[in-house]
Amino acid sequence: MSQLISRSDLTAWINALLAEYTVIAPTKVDSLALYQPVKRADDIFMDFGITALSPKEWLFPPTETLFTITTQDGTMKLEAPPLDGKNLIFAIRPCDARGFRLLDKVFLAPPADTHYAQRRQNTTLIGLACSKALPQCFCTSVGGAPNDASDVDVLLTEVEEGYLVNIVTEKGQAAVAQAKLIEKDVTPPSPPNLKPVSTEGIVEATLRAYNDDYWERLADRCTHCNVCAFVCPACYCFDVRDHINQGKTERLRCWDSCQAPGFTRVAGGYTPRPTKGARLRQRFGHKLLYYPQQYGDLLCVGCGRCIASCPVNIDIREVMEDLQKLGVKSVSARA
Amino acid sequence: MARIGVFVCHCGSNIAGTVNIAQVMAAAQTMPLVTFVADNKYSCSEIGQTAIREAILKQKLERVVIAACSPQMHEATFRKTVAQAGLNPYLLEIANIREHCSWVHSNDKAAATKKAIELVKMAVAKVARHEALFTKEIGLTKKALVIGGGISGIQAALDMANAGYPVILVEREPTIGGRMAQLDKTFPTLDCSSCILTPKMVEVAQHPNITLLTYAEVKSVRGFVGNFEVEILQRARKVDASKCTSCGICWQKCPEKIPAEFNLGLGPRAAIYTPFPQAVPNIPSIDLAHCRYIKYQEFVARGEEGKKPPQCRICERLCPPQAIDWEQSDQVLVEKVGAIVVATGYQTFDHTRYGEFGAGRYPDVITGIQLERLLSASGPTEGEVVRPSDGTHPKTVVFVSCVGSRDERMGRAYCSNVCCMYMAKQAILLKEHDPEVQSYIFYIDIRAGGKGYEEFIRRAQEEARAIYLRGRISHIYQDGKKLIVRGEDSLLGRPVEIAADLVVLATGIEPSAGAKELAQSLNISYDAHGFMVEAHPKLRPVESRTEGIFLAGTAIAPNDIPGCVAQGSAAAVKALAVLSRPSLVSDPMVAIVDPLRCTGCFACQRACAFNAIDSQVTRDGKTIAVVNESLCKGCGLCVSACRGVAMNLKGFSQQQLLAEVNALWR
Amino acid sequence: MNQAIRDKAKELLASGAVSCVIGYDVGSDGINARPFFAYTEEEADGLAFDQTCTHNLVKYLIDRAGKATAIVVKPCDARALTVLINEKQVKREEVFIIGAVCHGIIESTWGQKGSDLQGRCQTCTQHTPLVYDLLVGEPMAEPTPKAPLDHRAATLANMSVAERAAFWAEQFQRCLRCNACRQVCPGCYCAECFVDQLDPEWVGIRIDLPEKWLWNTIRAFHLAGRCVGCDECQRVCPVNIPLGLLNHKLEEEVATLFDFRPGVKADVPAPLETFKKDEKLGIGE
Amino acid sequence: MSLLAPERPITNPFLPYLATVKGVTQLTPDIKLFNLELDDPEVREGFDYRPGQFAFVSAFGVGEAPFGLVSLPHWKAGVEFALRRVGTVTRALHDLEPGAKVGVRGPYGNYFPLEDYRGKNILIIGGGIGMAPLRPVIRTILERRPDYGDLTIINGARSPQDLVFADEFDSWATAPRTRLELTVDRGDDNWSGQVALIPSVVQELKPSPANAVAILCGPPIMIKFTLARLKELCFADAQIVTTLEAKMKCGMGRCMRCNIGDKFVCADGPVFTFEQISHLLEPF
Amino acid sequence: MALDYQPKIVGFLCNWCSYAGADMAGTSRLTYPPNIRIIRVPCSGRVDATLVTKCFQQGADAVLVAGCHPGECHYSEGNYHARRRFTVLRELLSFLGIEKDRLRLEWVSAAEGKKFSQLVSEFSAEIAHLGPRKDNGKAAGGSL
Repeated sequence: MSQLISRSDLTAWINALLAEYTVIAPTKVDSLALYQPVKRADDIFMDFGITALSPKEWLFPPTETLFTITTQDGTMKLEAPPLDGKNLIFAIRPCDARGFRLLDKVFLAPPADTHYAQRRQNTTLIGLACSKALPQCFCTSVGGAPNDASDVDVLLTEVEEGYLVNIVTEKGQAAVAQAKLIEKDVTPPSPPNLKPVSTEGIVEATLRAYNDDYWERLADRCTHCNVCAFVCPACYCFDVRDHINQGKTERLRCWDSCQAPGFTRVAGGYTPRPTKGARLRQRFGHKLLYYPQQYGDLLCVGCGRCIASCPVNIDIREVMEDLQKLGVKSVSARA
Repeated sequence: MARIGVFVCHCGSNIAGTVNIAQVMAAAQTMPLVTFVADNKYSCSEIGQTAIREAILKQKLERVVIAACSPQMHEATFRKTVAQAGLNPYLLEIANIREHCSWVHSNDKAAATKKAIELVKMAVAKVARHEALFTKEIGLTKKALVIGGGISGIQAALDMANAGYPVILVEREPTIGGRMAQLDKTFPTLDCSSCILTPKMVEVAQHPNITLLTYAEVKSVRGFVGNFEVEILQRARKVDASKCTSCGICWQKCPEKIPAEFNLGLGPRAAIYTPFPQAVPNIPSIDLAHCRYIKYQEFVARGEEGKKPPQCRICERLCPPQAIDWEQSDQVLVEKVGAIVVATGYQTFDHTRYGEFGAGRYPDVITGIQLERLLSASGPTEGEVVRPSDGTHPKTVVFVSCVGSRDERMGRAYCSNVCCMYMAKQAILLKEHDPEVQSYIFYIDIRAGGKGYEEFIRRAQEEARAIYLRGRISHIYQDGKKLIVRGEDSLLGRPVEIAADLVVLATGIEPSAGAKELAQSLNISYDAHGFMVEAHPKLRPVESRTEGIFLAGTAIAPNDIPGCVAQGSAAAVKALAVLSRPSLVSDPMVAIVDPLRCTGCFACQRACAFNAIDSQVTRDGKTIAVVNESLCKGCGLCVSACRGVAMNLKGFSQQQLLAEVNALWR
Repeated sequence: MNQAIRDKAKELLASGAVSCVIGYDVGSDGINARPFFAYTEEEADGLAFDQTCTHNLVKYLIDRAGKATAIVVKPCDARALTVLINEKQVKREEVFIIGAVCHGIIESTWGQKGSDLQGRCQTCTQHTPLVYDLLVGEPMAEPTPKAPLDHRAATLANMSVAERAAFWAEQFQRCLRCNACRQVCPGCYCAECFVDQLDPEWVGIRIDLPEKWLWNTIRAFHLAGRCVGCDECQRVCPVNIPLGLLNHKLEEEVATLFDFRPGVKADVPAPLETFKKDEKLGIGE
Repeated sequence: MSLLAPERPITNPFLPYLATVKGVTQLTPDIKLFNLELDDPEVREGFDYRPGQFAFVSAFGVGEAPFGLVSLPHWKAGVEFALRRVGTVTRALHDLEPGAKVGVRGPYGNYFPLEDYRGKNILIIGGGIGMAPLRPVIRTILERRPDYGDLTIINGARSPQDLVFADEFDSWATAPRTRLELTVDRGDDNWSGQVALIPSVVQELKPSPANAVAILCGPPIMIKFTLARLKELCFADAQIVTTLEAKMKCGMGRCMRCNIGDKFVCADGPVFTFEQISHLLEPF
Repeated sequence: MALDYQPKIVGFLCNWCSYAGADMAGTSRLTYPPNIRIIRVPCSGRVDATLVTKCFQQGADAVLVAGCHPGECHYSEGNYHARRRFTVLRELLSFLGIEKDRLRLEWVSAAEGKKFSQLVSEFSAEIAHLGPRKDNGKAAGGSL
């Protein structure tokens, strides 16, 4: 027996959730699907393949005030802003949810990042299993699955009668408290088939390729547009700087990209990663080597956003394939 | 690097009467990096300056803001003040709380105080980003160039030469003397023009400090004050000046006769000629466009069929010292000078543009300058005034004023300044030449503002019995031997018609041909008519906006002889003030390139009006911009042109201006 | 066409006339073209040109300064190349230009083939590049200019100021400040973009509307009189901000005010690098 | 999910300790030594660190940047940093006067394993501001002089005025079994010492690799050529230690700026032997 | 429109003409509203678009750029460049939702103290009439 919610009950449930949570759900903005806070269940756009951006911004916002700096009567005070309120990300794809698992390892490792940790704690993830695969999808090759429930609090799977509701965690249990669920014997649809990509030995292959000219060749066409980093659910490069405006001074953490030319430039002008190739190596090195060495997993969830949005078609699947071949034979035609 | 001191000036009650000084001081105390705040009754007074100096030393101030009157008043004063206390004079910023605040907001003291606080805040933010700047000493060439050998240029050249400085005088024509040499007498004294001019011309020629280059033109000027490099084109005379004795055989025997420019076509000259007998230098030149031998050579060079023109070469054969030199060619001379006086003079308006005056069809409609030549004893008629058409003596002469002056139709809104006076002079001279002559002078207004000028007009009316008619001429046409002049007497409000023997058009003054092009190569500005623009019409009337280049005479605007001479002397003094300095001091507020940011797109170079951007190749082979600090005037146009903020302007840097903007909101 | 490009590329590489040919090959979706750098004759066989070759490749030439390079350009790209040559970022003598006659580029996304021409191509008046060393494809008659450059501009022009402000606030709000627009823009080649500069710090670090607004405004301004309308910025924007609209608006302004089209003539200053004394522009009068 | 439910309130790892500028000493025309006192007495007492470690210093309103700690905690005389005025943060810090508030976040990173070097001959090579983080190394060795073998210090800078810690040179040079070699790229009228680049001084001096450790810090170009000279003298990569400088935004191995390959300067370093990193360093 | 609305205007004045013109207004005691904050620049051509746009971003209600009359630029050409630059910038800002009237380029000579005071008075009134900015680019309370 499975638990099921009908389409109309789903709407009612979401409207009930809105009283308790800030509900962040896919919406249609111009021609894009984006996760945005919604006011009504009707604002939600369910017919999305994948959103243009991952929902990572709701746990790791593009701009985060780490603390404000105020001076009163000659005394300086540093205060972090309160992060109250409960968030619920609705219809998060399993791959995007997996992105949070990868971010957790970074931001929750001691010393835990308070901002991320508080948001994480206050956020419930309602997953939505994928019923079809897009050409860029390859989650199954990097440890995920279209119907993977392991990183969400509740997983919804669309069926003819409505949505199967798989409650995974206590948080999920709390979220479905107000949902009208019915017990029914429904066979879950089989997940779509994805073309597998080999990741075998990729960590070693990437290490081997460290000083290979492969990176410069690959970088020939790379424009360092940073799009890959900004759409990625798992990228987390950031910058920290102060900002003064209207008398308010605050220390901010903002998204950044390792592809930006000045990313590593130190005061005085020296840049340790001066070439496009060195920066591209950093990107793939981080995903396929450094992060795995630090935390175990590949820093990729297989959502394929970087593949679809790369203006010059740098395809991480091709890169992995090339790296595996490197040392075996020269790979250059594709780079 | 911080420690900013703020000094708020009361300026008696000028500021303190409107702005609450105590509030401004209290606010300044809280501004970032401000470590000391004080007020002064009068900051510019010796007591005030001493207080500032003492505070700098005692408080170890590193930057100073003085909230007082406009920087245009006392920035220079206070720079000296802080320098005396050992600070770099450029680590000072003035907050203008008088002209821009207390004086204009005296009706709202609270708002004025608030504004004064913000102005101080902006100045504090700016001064925090000031950098110490240093002037540089630059050597100079102690030699002057005068362009134009008319009376203005002659005067300037002589004054500088007499002061002991070498001068190069460049004149386009084969002789110096300019327009004044064409005149018969000068108003209002009726001195003989050449009698007073010729000695000066000779003095130029003989002066040990003057290098005279006639038949020569300035082709290009590069460099900057103290260090100009000039290219001068010396046109070939085809006569060896070192051999020529000015005996005159050549021009007497030359078979080719052409209307003489100097006499405005009223008489002939030869193809080898000097413009007039007193020419300086008195070396003839061969007019290549008309010389028969040159034409022959060209014919042969073209290889055309047909009858060959005669070879001529009479001058060559007859020249006693064998001075004719066919091989002589144009030469480009390069000279270094420290200052330049531009005195390129004028030409007269082309009256043929006036259809109603016959558009040049009537030979007896002549210009004022043509009449000068007829009046001149050394002119084509040896001083006999005759009609060009039939050689008879005119009895009724009509003068028409403002031909090409004060006439917007012709694009000449300005007054040519001298016409009223020379018409009066010519009426007097005509009467002297022939008591039967009756002059009619059509005028719009009589402009006679000079010393003795009004009396001179009176003399024309009373002694020479010239009849002044106020009004414009509508039409001139030939009727038999007479020229019928139709106009209106606007005082009586009725039409006038005069049957004249001779009509004299008082053609207006316009800049010499080529003046615009010269101004462009000198990088000095000129107005819509081509007159050179003064650095300031009142206070810097003989300086161009380019340092080291000075102006004199009718190149600036129509002027009479005393005015031109005065300007020539004035320009000379200004030039001497440059030349007499041991060295020049550069303004440190110039542009500077950040070589790491420059991509070498050279938008700065395209924008720069002073050729101050050069290129240089960096160690890694990149071609980037570099500022020639000597040429840079500090306008900052290049800074705005630079998208990548590689270009900056010392003293008004992007950081400084941005700090001011941000201070308004931070 | 493909063969002509490949033959020339091989010839140039074989003779050593160039060390690299920058063109297009087929991307990982098997549908859409992507930029391709051929260094060997063998690699040159991968070169191809079709109606998915949307990328403006000329920016790659800046990195190849000092190295002789051949490049495949569409007519719009050729104009961008002229801009770069005028601005001394590329030396004409270092580039062999393979000009491709262009029938317009198809609007398509990765993994999907589109069918309609891109908006910019619908108003394009140039099928044949204005500058090339070798022309590939059959030259064809140039269509008459179709105004306006961007039909969206008229819609905006008809809005009230407040509506326009709201429109752009909504668009810019999505901006991630990823700078992709800049990275692909052939006109953006500053060593250190003003937005990245810490001193002076023009734009704060916040990824907030005021910063996004300033960034997008100044970037558009910096391209005024220089942008050839290749729309790469708009194509790569991950959140679909209609950046081309801003550029086309300024393109039209510059054409109207100064009678200037960027990249048409060599050796002319951009309109904001020069002036005419007597022009009447409706400001400061 | 234990990570999500911490037992005690976690403190914001980006929050610096407030500190007061106690002293500012101009070391060279563009380097100032800052002496800071941490405001909270408890924090001050507990702020422990070793030679080689670094901390972030905040100029509030501008930002923070990492700098090597150049003092030693047992001096109980405040926390010291030598800062060269080169970027926005250091410019703002240079503008500060005693009494001003700054932030200190740290200490971070590993340190020179001076315990392991006991009994060894130590060669210390510092160029310009690169000498700053080596000061606590030198001072530690001098404080425990009998524990170590010969100490050779090569300190170089662009010009005589650019040599940092000049007022300590006498005490270094006069210590037992210690040799101080000062060198500059360009001398001036008052300079009677060597005018040579550091690599040439090393070449000249020919230090023996036997039972030795070489510690170097300086600009990349100096490191590159000095390394080459040391290798010619048969120093093994494992015998050569350096402390690296990199742009950093966190100090916790997260911002992905300081890593060189898989080595994080902030977390795995800043002290490395060349054995650990030589395969990752292109500039060297 | 609230009468107490006080617009904030930033004025970039060239040192040679307009700044001196503003001084002249002061010397002549010609009053004008206290809304303008004057920044001295060497030339109107020095004022780059980024600075002006930055003013708007920071919350300026209007920006005045003033320089020498055409043909009278101390540096001969700077104001011509400014004329082109701000014509284009004004079009761009208008397209983005900032009224054209909020950016003015004016020629004020050193002698035109009266013109300057009238200009500021009129401009302030005009901007006060327009009311607060409607776009969201300005940082002042810029909505997120």
